[in-house]
Amino acid sequence: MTTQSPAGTPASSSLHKAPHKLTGAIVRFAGDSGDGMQITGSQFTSTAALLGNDLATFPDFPAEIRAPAGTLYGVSGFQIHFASQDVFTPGDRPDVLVAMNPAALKVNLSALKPGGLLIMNSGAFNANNLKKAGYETNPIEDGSLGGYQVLSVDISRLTLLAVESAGLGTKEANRCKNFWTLGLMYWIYNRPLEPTLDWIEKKFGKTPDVALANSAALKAGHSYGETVEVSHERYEVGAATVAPGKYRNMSGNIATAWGLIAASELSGVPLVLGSYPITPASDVLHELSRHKNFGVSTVQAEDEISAICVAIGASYAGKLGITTTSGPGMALKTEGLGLAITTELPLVIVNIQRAGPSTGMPTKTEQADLLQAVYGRNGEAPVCVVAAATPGDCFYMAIEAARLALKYMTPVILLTDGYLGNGAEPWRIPDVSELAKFEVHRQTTPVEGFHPFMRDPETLARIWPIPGSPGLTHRIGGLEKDFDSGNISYSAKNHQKMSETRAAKIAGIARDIPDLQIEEGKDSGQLLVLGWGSPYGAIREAVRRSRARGLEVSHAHLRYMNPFPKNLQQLLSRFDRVLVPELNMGQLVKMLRSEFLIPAQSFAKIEGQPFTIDELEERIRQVLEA
Amino acid sequence: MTTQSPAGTPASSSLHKAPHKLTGAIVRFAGDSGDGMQITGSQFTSTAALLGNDLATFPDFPAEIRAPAGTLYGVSGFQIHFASQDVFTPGDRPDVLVAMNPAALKVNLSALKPGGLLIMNSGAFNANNLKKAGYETNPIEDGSLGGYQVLSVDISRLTLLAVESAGLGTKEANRCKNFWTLGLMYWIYNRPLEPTLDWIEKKFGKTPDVALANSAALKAGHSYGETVEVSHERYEVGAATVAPGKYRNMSGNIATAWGLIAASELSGVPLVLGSYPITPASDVLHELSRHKNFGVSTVQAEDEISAICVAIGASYAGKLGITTTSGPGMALKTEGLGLAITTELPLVIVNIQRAGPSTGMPTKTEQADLLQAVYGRNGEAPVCVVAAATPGDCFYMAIEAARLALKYMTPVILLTDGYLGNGAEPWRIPDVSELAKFEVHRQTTPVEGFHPFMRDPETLARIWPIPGSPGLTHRIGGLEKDFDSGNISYSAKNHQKMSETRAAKIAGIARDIPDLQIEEGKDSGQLLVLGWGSPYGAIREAVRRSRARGLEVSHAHLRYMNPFPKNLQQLLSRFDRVLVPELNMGQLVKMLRSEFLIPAQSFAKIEGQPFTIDELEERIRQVLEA
Amino acid sequence: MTDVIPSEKLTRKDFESDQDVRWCPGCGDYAILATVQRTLPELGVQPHQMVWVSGIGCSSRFPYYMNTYGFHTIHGRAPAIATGLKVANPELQVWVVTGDGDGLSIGGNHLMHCLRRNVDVKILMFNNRIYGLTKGQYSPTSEVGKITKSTPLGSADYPVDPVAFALGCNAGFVARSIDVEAKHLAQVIKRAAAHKGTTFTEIYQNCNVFNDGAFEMFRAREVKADKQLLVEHGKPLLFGEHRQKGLRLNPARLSLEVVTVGENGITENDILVHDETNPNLALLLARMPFGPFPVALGVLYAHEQESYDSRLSQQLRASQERSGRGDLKKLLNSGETWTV
Amino acid sequence: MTDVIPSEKLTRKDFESDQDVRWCPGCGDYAILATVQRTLPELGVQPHQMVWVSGIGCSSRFPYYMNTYGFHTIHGRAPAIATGLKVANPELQVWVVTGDGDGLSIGGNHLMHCLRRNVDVKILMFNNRIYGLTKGQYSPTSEVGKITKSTPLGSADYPVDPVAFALGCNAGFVARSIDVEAKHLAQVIKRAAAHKGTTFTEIYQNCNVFNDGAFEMFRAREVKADKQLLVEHGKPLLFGEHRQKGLRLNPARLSLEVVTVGENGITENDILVHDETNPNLALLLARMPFGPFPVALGVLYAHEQESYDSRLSQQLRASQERSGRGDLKKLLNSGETWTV
Ligand SMILES: Cc1ncc(C[n+]2csc(CCOP(=O)(O)OP(=O)(O)O)c2C)c(N)n1
Ligand SMILES: Cc1ncc(C[n+]2csc(CCOP(=O)(O)OP(=O)(O)O)c2C)c(N)n1
Ligand code: SF4
Ligand code: SF4
Ligand SMILES: [Mg+2]
Ligand SMILES: [Mg+2]
Repeated sequence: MTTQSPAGTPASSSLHKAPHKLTGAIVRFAGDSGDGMQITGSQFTSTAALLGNDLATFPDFPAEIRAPAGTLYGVSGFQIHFASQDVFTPGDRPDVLVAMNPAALKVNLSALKPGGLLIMNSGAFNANNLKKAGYETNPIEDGSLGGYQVLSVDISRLTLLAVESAGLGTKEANRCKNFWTLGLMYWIYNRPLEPTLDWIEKKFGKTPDVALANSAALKAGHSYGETVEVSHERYEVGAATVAPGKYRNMSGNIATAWGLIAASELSGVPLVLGSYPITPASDVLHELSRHKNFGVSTVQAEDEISAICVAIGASYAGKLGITTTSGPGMALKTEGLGLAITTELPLVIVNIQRAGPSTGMPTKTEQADLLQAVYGRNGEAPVCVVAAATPGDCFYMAIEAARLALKYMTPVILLTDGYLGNGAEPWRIPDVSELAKFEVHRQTTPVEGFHPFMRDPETLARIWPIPGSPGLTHRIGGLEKDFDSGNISYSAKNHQKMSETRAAKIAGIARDIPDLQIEEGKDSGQLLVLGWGSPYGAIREAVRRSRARGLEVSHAHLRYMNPFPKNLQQLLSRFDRVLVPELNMGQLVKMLRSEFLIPAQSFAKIEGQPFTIDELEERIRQVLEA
Repeated sequence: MTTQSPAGTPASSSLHKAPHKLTGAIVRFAGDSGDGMQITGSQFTSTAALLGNDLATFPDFPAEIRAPAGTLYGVSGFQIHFASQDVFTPGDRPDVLVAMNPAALKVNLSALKPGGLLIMNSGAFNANNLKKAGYETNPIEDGSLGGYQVLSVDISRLTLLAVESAGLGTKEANRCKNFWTLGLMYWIYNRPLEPTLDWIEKKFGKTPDVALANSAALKAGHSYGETVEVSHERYEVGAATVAPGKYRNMSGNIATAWGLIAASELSGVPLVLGSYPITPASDVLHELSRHKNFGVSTVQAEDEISAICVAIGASYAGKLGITTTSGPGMALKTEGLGLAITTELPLVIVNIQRAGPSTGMPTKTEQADLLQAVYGRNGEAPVCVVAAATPGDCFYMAIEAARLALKYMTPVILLTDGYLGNGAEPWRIPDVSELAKFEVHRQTTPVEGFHPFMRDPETLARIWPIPGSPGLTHRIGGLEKDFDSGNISYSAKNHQKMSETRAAKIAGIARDIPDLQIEEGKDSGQLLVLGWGSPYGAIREAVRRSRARGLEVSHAHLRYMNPFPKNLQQLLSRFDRVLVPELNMGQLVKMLRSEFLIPAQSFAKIEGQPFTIDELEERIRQVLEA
Repeated sequence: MTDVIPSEKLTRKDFESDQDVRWCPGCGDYAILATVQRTLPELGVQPHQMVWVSGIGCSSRFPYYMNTYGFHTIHGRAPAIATGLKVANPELQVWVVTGDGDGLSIGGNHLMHCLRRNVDVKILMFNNRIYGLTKGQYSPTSEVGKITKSTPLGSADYPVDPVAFALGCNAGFVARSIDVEAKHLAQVIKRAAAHKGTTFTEIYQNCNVFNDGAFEMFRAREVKADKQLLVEHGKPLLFGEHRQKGLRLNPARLSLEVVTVGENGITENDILVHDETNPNLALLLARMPFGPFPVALGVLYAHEQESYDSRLSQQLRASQERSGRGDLKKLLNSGETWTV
Repeated sequence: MTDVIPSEKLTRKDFESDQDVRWCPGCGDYAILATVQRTLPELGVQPHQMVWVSGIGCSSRFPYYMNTYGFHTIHGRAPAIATGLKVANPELQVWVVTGDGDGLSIGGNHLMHCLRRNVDVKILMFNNRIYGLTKGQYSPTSEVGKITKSTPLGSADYPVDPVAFALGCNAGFVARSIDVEAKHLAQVIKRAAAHKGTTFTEIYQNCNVFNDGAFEMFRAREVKADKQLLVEHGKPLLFGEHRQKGLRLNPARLSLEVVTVGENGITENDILVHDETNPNLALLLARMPFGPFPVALGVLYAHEQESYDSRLSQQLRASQERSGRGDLKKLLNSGETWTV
């Protein structure tokens, strides 16, 4: 991304008089955990959404719950990328950085674009805070910020003045400075205050003085822009032409929870969630717990082993068992998953991946659990694995996971990650009638020649006899079972047959899933960038830009990791080279190489951070030049 | 295997007058769990060993502890293959089958070679037992055994007569019939009674009447052969030319336990075992518990999670932590293993694989945990994996696992399986001085610029600071650590660096392990059969026979599964085709294909049973003809 | 082929599966199985309304022999799976069979949480003080110094008492019986079945192969009268050949003591009367050291409280009454939205 | 650079690591850390002879702040790792810091087995009745009906009392204190350090972010005199402003009751005297329902027995004395062999 304009991508090379038209801009708000940056960011987001911008956001919390004020590890950030054209990622480097204190500057400055706009709350740049942030001298004064457009304002003081009338204590009054800042940003990007003013009313209605103060701060920040105090350029980012429809902002974890609820509604099978809190998965548990009126039962289990066992018990009882977790929690589900596989019970395991190994970096994102999902159990234990590509996609892949689990009587692992789970995007609300219902056969009446491992000849799914039904009493368990009676069997030939049947059942799912489509570019050529999971947006944008540069590259994105879509091999064969970007050390690429014997190249990044579009574009160029 | 002789492989095509010389024979003893077949088998084995035969044995227990008498699932078997030439497996189909009751006949008859010798205890073929075994009519009388040489004797009655003098109760007296049978077998194979008589003295010295009875039964069975009552051929199997030295019979589980003890002696680092009982791994726990005078501490933990944690705690304290398990137990160690990997502590995890998935078939063998060992954890969690090829080899690979764990400060997974663990072979006792000592650096004195993740620049192993040492206090844990200080770090670049370092450390082990050797055949050619683990003997014999038939095939056997020996790729490249036989659904073959992009073919068998030589020979032929 | 039989017509046969029983000849498990199958018909619950859940162990083979719904799960996890089952369908009568290893060694945590949550499942723990299926290692209930394959020099652990443990976990129903005491065991099982909430029943079971005679000191015919204290709610805690011995509280030492009625002026009035609703008494009875004291058998503690599963279903009903049956369209369109 | 300082010269500083403490401002954990660091110098144990082991949770961050050996392990497993550590080197003084979630939810089983085995480790459980690190879900010690993110309609679980649980697991040392009661906590910690065998100490800790004021009903200045019963061995169980209230045993109901000395003829002689060696009393004290009763603080139970680790090392010594130091050559050549 190259730009002359400090605050975004110019709509045309030649700059007009203010407000400058921009096709898009990337803004990052950074401050202390206590500074309310997440609120500021989400308000800026709602307004952008209402103005019809396409956008993507990325919140970045500190690992600590409430880190001491002013410390580097206490810095909280929120980045938004909004534009009048398609947006696929929150963007690499911000055009504008708002730093509410020295620590926020220290942590984020390196990200800011050269020549970018830097807004600082000079009021917070006192000796104490500078020391906590490890600054010898005050960067506002020592000239070290030469490379940027600097706008340094004593936001603290101006906020206190602005809210005086509301008569809050200094502590509360001080809290309003994020709205002052938001007001200034609204002026710079020429946005209306009303949506936020309304929100403040709703939110703080019960405490009128706080509401008053926040509104006052917002307006003050805005008029600060107006007034002579600063003669700064203004920018305008027009509406994007996105598919018409009703939209909402959607985070991956909420989308996952809602997708599961939708699956329950579409199948008529009630959900039972067994889960144990863990970052970044807890929000799915929280969200599902709020919807008991959908017949959703949620059990906060004593640990992850119990959580998956609760889900397994529920599935045996005829409900849809769900369990959600991450990292170490997934490791603990290994044995239970094996039981669900051999007893062939429907189950959805959601793994919101985080940086490992072991406890790793709980608040950072990673895609390093793919091989574990596919291979990580004792014995031959085949399981279906699907993965979501964007926050909103979590909704659809959660439905898909449930559909396959119920149709094939098998556990299905849904892989998302911290970036998807916490990240959000504008999401077109589907018309419920668009969502296909799916048939589920719960056996509740006697069957001719019944035994618990009778199978559907086509799907190979075993029968699902529901406890409580007369005529269907039976026993299942973790020991190998006889193919023809379901009784315990140690027979050699039978074990071979059952192992092959379990494998064939999962492999057969390939017939039931969509072919892999090309997301960007032609369906053959010099290079296919094959991704999976959260890098979707970055890859797509990078491929777009590369194509704009005339490179012959395409993008396809896997949502079905096991089994693969049946056209995958054929699609791969149409490209000279295949590049596989993953936030791990190369896992999908291993599967592709062993399955298809093609020299797929890995672009592995394991920094706990998403790919930047720049580094992907760069790698695409290298591969094509090689 | 083709033979005219009912009782073994003739030494020459033309048969001589009795005793016939045979190059080898395969005998299977089968009876009720209560019939003492395991003792019979092991006595026959010791005698064969003393006579200098090369041999291999395979005990086959029922899954139930004490299944009701006479039932099919209560049948216990013991097969021995002894010869005057190299023996690599217990053999496919026995030349002689001893069936102590109808159930034993029912379960084992199909294995007996056409025309083989069938010895039955007619006394046990009563209505009740026939019914339990599911025989409508008595096979001894209904002529259904036409295809075999039948020797049906009322062993029960003859035993009672023989031991009368000892004055035991009928129940005890009856117990002696296995020695009567053994006596008869000794006569048939022309073997001395003394070794067994001595053993009886030692074993039953305390109960003279029992000792007397058993000896009487043994002699009676033998003289039964002598006497006119039967005019049956006798056979002789001469001594094999095996490497000179002192030998003992060695089972895989004992070998593993002793190997670990040896490693402790060679390194000077005491062992602490944390383990939880599980079939077929428990015997390693039992054996190690018997050798506390080697400074071995054993803790029977409350579960497998605790077991590995006990070992991890011990390793942190400066001892060598060990944990042993199988199947579901291995699944439960997943999270703990991740912690040991990220804290870089030395640890040996022994997985005596059994048939899965889940509980599976606990008493049956399988090799289906390889991909779990290599990939089965959350996050990028590289670990070293080694595998033993024969029961005796478990001793050396256990030492190797410990050596690498201590040298590289990493967990090492040693894979064996139920077939190796319970199976036994004659084992040349190494001269202790042959075993290389290995240096271990336990840091107990202050170090310049100390931090817990200081590394040896060559091995990348981190320092091992021992709690209790002044000047080395430090904290470690499961969160990502800073490369330069060992403190908690969420830095992006640092995570990449640490992930690469952990990977490079394990990859670097390749420099420290022997190149892969050819076991049989030339080091290039049309076909390489690349095996790992317990199929060693079967593959080697099958390749031998195929070569004898003039086929251009070689055998190599992997003992290092991760990292691979550094010459592997180059060795593979010297063969037109590669065939990989595994007791799973194709796991090593997946690793080879993705690593080297070669079209290695899989010969996968998942019956809970070892490969037969015949089926391997057959497959080799097919592959070469294809 | 349906198995609905008028309850009063249910017989033992209706609860017997077609699988042949595979325990060692002489195993105490046979006696328990027989008593259970004889007792269930009296509960008026159809076989198809019952689920038997177990972990892994000889004892955990139990469900295979019951002609009901059954789940032979994984080692130690039965209480967790039973919790999911019961939450998913509170109509089912859910039983858990576990062993001293399955329930107290690997499964101790799930047992604790099942008990404290008060999930309405009936737990039977077959305590043979050994690991049977894995051929004889000591268990958390084995006595100190136990010599087994894994402890040739004797175990160094102090055991835990299952009943004392269950009480420490706030169990609402705690009982004890013996494999061969068919009548007593049947009564206890009926009490457990009738109790709403988690019930924990320890059954001393003889493993005649790996721990034979573990309980003979009070299980044997000759000694049982003197060594077994059969507690009954509202009845004095008397035992012995002629019920001449009894338990008395020593208030000073805050402990129980064995006294003989008729000896130095002791009358029945001095004897403690069993109150199964008193947790403190239950604890004292549970922790009486055997030898000086007899072993307490029967329902030691019973206190009904609303069960976890019933509270959860109550929440589901309540939230539907409050906000109405969930409506997917409403959900998707809730909160801030905008139209393009 | 060695850190051996004459014990009498050890100061708080010697136990402070260079890492800055990252709990929320106002968290009760700060108070506990301060008290621990102030108390340790008095134990006469060098920092390098000490290991602090923890699981995962806010509380489990503790070891990072101690200038000793430390291991921040995985969730719930600290007692198991501490067991291996202590068995491997009994010379070390091993401490475990855990939370109500780490120790009683996921880690309940290891806690139980550590306690019953009586491994010589000192366990401190910071009980804030909430999951702090994961931002506020209810824990096994949260009251019924607790409204949290995961239980918007209130939790359906009955809590477990850590101390009652520990006693049910046969713990040999059980105590209770409060984060802000520095003097009391220091005494308890010293007692725990001196006790040979597993010690279990529950410390009520205020999570001012997710469960603020959870213990104010007895932790607050104004009420503490009336609501805290500070037990001391051999002293009568008195409490209240003027120590006028006390506990008496009601033998009939076999339970405790609160009485006032001086009222209807009650004298100090009627008041129970604390006997920390009496497990029955400990149980009654642990289970007193708060409200009608005060909360019992201090050493509720203490009974020394040989520890697991010392029994094991004893076995090692014994077997070497019996059969001599192991000889590899002998081992390999033992049993049946033959020469070719
Ligand atoms: C995860 C796991 N670990 C270990 C085992 C091996 N195992 C099976 S049963 C058992 C103990 C059984 O003891 P108990 O529960 O007392 O049952 P019993 O056989 O005595 O009736 C063990 C350790 C297993 N099956 N799974
Ligand atoms: C295996 C695993 N599951 C879940 C988590 C997430 N987690 C971290 S701490 C915690 C609970 C902490 O509660 P508590 O032990 O009471 O400590 P506190 O934060 O309240 O001090 C959980 C669920 C984890 N780190 N590992
Ligand atoms: S081993 Fe013991 S418990 Fe198991 S079946 Fe045999 S006798 Fe019963
Ligand atoms: S969340 Fe609670 S327990 Fe955790 S540090 Fe903050 S205040 Fe303390
Ligand atoms: Mg048992
Ligand atoms: Mg807590």
